[in-house]
Amino acid sequence: MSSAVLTDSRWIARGTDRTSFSRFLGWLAPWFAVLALGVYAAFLCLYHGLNQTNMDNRFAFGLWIFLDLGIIALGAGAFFTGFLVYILKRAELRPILNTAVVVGFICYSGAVAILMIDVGQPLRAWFTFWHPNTHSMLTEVTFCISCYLLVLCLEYIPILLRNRQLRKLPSFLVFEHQLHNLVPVLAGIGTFLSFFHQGSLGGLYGVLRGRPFAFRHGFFIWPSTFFLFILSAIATGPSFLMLVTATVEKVTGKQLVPQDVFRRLGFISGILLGIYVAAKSIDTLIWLNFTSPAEGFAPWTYYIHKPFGTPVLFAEIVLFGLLPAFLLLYRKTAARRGWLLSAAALACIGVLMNRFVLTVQTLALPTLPFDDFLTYTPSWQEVASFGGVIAYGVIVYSLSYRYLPLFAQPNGEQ
Amino acid sequence: MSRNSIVFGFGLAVALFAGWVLFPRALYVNQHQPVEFRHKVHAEKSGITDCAQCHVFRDDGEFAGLPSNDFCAGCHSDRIGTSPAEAKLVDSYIKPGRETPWQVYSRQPANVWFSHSIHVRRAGLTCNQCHGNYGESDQVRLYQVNRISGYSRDVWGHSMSRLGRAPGDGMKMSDCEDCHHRRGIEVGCLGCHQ
Amino acid sequence: MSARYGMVIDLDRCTGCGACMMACASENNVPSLPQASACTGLTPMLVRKVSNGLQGSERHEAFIPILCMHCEQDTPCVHVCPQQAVEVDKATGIVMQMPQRCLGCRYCMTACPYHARYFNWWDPAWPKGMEKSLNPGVAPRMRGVVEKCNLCHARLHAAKEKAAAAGKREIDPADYIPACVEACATGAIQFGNLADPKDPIAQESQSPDAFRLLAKLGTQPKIYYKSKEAWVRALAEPNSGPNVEAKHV
Amino acid sequence: MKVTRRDLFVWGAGAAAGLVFTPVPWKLLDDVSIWSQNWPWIPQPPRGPIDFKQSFCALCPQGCGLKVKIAAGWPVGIAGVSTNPITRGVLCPLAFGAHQLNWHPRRVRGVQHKGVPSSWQDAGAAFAKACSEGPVVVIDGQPGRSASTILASFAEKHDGSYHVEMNSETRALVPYESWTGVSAFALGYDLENARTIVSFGAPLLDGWGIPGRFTRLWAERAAGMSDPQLRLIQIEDSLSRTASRAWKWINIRPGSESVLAAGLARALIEEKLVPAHGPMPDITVSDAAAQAGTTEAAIRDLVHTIAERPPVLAIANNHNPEIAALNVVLGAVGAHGGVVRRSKRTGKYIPAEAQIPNARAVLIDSSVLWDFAPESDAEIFRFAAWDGGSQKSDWLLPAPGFLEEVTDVPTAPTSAVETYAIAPQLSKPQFEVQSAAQFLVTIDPTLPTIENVIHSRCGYLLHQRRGTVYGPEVTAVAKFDSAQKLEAELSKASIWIGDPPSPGGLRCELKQWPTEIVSESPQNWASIWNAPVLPPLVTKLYRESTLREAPDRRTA
Repeated sequence: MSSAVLTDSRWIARGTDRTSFSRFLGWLAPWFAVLALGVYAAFLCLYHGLNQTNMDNRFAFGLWIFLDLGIIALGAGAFFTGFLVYILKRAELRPILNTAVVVGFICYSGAVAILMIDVGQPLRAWFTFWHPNTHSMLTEVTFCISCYLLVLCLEYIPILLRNRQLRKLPSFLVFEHQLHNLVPVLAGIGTFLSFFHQGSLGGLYGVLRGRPFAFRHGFFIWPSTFFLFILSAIATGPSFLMLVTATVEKVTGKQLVPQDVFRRLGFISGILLGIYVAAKSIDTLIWLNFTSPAEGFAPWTYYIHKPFGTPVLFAEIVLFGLLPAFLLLYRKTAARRGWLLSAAALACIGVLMNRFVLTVQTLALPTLPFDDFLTYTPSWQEVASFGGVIAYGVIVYSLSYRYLPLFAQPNGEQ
Repeated sequence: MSRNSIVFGFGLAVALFAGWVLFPRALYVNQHQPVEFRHKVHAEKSGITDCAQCHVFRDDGEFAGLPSNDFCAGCHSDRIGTSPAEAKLVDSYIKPGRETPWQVYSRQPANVWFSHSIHVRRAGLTCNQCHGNYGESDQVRLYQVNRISGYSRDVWGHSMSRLGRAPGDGMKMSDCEDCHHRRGIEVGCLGCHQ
Repeated sequence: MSARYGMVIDLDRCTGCGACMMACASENNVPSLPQASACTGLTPMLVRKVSNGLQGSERHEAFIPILCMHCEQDTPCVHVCPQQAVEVDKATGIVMQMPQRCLGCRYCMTACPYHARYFNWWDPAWPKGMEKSLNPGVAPRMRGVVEKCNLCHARLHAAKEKAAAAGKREIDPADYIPACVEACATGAIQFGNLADPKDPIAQESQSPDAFRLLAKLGTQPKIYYKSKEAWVRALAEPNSGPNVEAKHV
Repeated sequence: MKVTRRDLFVWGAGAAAGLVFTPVPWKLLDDVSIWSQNWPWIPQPPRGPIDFKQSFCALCPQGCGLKVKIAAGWPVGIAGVSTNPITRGVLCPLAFGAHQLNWHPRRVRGVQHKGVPSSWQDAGAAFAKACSEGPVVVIDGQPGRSASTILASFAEKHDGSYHVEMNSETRALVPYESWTGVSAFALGYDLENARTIVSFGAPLLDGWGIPGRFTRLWAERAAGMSDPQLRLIQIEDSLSRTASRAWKWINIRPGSESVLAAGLARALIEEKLVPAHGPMPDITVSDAAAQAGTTEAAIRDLVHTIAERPPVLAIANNHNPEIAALNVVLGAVGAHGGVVRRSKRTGKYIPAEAQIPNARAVLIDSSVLWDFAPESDAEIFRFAAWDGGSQKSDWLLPAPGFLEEVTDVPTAPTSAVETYAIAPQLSKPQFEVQSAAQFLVTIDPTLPTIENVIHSRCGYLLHQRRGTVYGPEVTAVAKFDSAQKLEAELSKASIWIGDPPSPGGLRCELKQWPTEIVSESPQNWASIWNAPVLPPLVTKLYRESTLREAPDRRTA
């Protein structure tokens, strides 16, 4: 056992002190349990088919799609911070950069994993690359997400290689250095890809002419949701980074990044959130007054089915949009860590709520006049695999935090 | 030359050999036809010149494919030659009234709908444009079946790289599509699938 | 010349017997699985019961056969499919679903406002030996793919082959009649070529009693309905008609 | 030289790089997808030549004409025969899945004695023994077939009795038997000439009678018309399929059909809408209205609507003398567009549910509905193609399934004309099956075989020189020069149709208004779906959709 600790400690970066190996294991154990259950549930779904879920012919999308859209939105912090640091040269955000990459990597790999369970014939998923339908938003999503996941891996590797032991291998060090010089380029590519798939994830529902609740007009081939998704994602990405970092600081009881980084992130988040709320409001008004009526659907009918009343719409835009934007920008509240973080939390809830409404409420609402309002509760298999992804995230992050210099200044540059 | 590059090259070579030589042998199972049928002999001895003499069309335009045993029995109801192959046909299939379990080289899966009537009668394709000049072959070749997909080797074709194939070598969907594109014939998915 | 196959369904004639659903399932080798429910079953042709929402002697009921509407204009399911498993056939106007290409993402199902697409939640299965009763013209699907009405494509194949055997290019319309149309006891379902002005249904579809479901979506469905009863015609558009008792199918 | 760990890394890198340039990854990717498109456990249809043949459905007495798609010798699809003038290409929903019945898990696959597998020899021996010890009762569900002749003559020869189970359509005609002296099996409805039909809960559009007959008439003369040529007035306690499609639906209290019929008759007479001879019900219009849950005014109103468009025909859903009497008052019995006589037949059958006092054995033909259980402790020999479960039968004997035997198809109940057809066998039996008639012939070789009876019937038809044969072409019987030719033509699933009924061929005397109580009894199976074994595909209609109520299984 002692030897284990010994070896373990030899992997931890010098100068950083980390909790004892046994405590660390104690922290990981429950997460591994959740992950195991998730993996089992996923196996059931792959082996027996999707009859393991509670989805049906009319509720053909469920918890998983919400999960995908949600975590990919939250993961946007990764590309956006990269964009800010490398493209817009906001050096002060550097300390957050590694965390951003890891979080992004977790979110995207998790989403892709879930997608592979969600499709009925994963063995044929590659057809999308061989026989792509260029008109489909989903094609755009598939291409961008898989490419961007690659980018994230490439961004993650240098961090990985900066591990104390791995650095000992000279060739790795060289490789790491090469990759590192590549990172700005990767950031550029990542930004480009992300813009598109964040957008096309929004487009996914925006193009559904047959679902007037989701259908939106837009510019060129992209419905307005395309741009709203990009906005909301980059607006809440930084907030989520704040939350993650703050949580880690709480758990470990260390201050990891200078306070002004938080304030900076909050400011960016606030600005963008403000713009998003404005855009979203205009879009909603256009949709209520023109788009939906033109398709023969009186907008009020969307809100007669509880629990999806107008309060939901209000909450989504005002309570979890306008309010956090204000809190993040107002000098007095922005100066207070507590306010800052709760505002960030509100913003994240807001974006999740937006994704939920778009994915779930859209399917629950009737289209034919003799349809009824549907309800759906995910099966334990769906929930478990959902939990599995979250556990996976926590585990990967914990390991990275313990063994990689997430918050230390990357060396090899000043 | 550095040791590294030698070792690397060695690995490369091993992979290439395994992939191009060993893998195809491992992927396909060889099966013998139940009877050593010889097209050439039938063409010469009984003066059969047209494939459709044995591979007939039914009245409704449906293509019968391989002739059934009562068709063969037209001549081979009893032994008329000395070949062991004929003996086997007569004794173990025709006399007991069992259909000969031929393996069909160009068998397509159940989800494919192919009409010989449309291609032969209307479009005027000749048999060997798709089946090669198999009619002149002197003996039946081995039937190779893919262990994973269960398809006949003829579907992928005999060249593993699918490069420089003879006509009729390869019956994948892309082969049908190529021919259709060359002739500018548009058919949707369900034009050929069912 | 390219056809535009479609239907005109006279709802005043539909007695809701369900023969069309049976004939469809039999023709297309649709399994009937013990686990399947009204939410997870496969019913490419589905007859739904609607009413004018009133009770007692005031109550009126009608039946609406729902199948793929074969939308002509920006067909919702076609442009969403990531790998071209769905397409509108140029020659026939039939919206084709290709299960062997489908990866089962179900995006097309969320796109279809008519809920006319169905997912194979289970592998198909039949009692022992019953596979001998399956229709050779249609390949059974496998679990994890979407299927829907392909307008009895096997029958179109047969008609094509018959024409080719006779050396003809065009099929004889009498040779291509979908199973549901053939099965309808009252002749409520009429099938034909909407592009041919001489075709009876081309005229029927223009009658004042004719309507299409959710026409305002602008997808130009090729399945028309007709009824002399105003409350039935009111079912064409959402919340424009009387309060219709919801039937989740 | 020594192989270092580094060498292994490099070698692996080389191999990995090399593999990319071989077919391995790409071909595997392709083949695995192809595998997923052809999973070996997905059942596949039979491969083989396709053929279309014609026959008739013998699952119920209506005998609808079938066009059967056959692949590699197996029926794979069912459709109607539009050239059949009686069934007109229409089938009930059940028929479209009927070809799957032969593989139904509940198929009777072998002889069973008290649930234990046994053999035909034992069954034969047991039955022969029973015959020698006492009278045998033979019960038939579809009288008039050649098989029925064999069943009846066996019962007769072995001083047993021959009973017949009637479906609800025939029961509705029973009251006329005593008033006209004509068997219910010789009576029918002249629907084609009626202009107003008053249905007392009869599911006219939902499996009543020959599916292709009334539904077609209704579709052509009534559907969607505000002033239809054929007025269908449905008197029923709920909005049934028929009621929802009817020209008028009269919503009444459950079980008040007879009372309302009496009320209508009285109102008709009081309003002088019918000649005042004939019996007069005692009940007053207002009482009838009260009991039926409607008003006197409404009834008087209704009788005017009814009388507006003669000929008028009232149809009961079951044995109901008062509704029959209403027809008498309306003058519909023996009239154009009313209740007509289609054949000379006079004899009455003993109903299946009649008491069986001292029977030693009861033989139940497979045409009898499964849920029929004779009230007798005699030894029961039940022939059945499908095991409905739970019914007591000492011997369960596997009968031919759907299209598995040659049988002839007699006139359907309610038909206005006589018909005769022969249903060819289109499917080879998978098990050792025997019909009751075949079984009896093995017991008593002096009996004629089904083939013989069919021969003689064709001979009789030819001898009569009446009627016409409808097949690919239409030929008068007189045109046939031999019984063989006629039989050959009929064996191609053509149908013989007798001459249309001559009006006034039926005299009816009714002294006073009947007061007999209505007997409740099972319905015909097409309409209420209570057959113990249905084609699996019907789950589409009640479980995979909400179109129908799940069939109520009498048998668990």
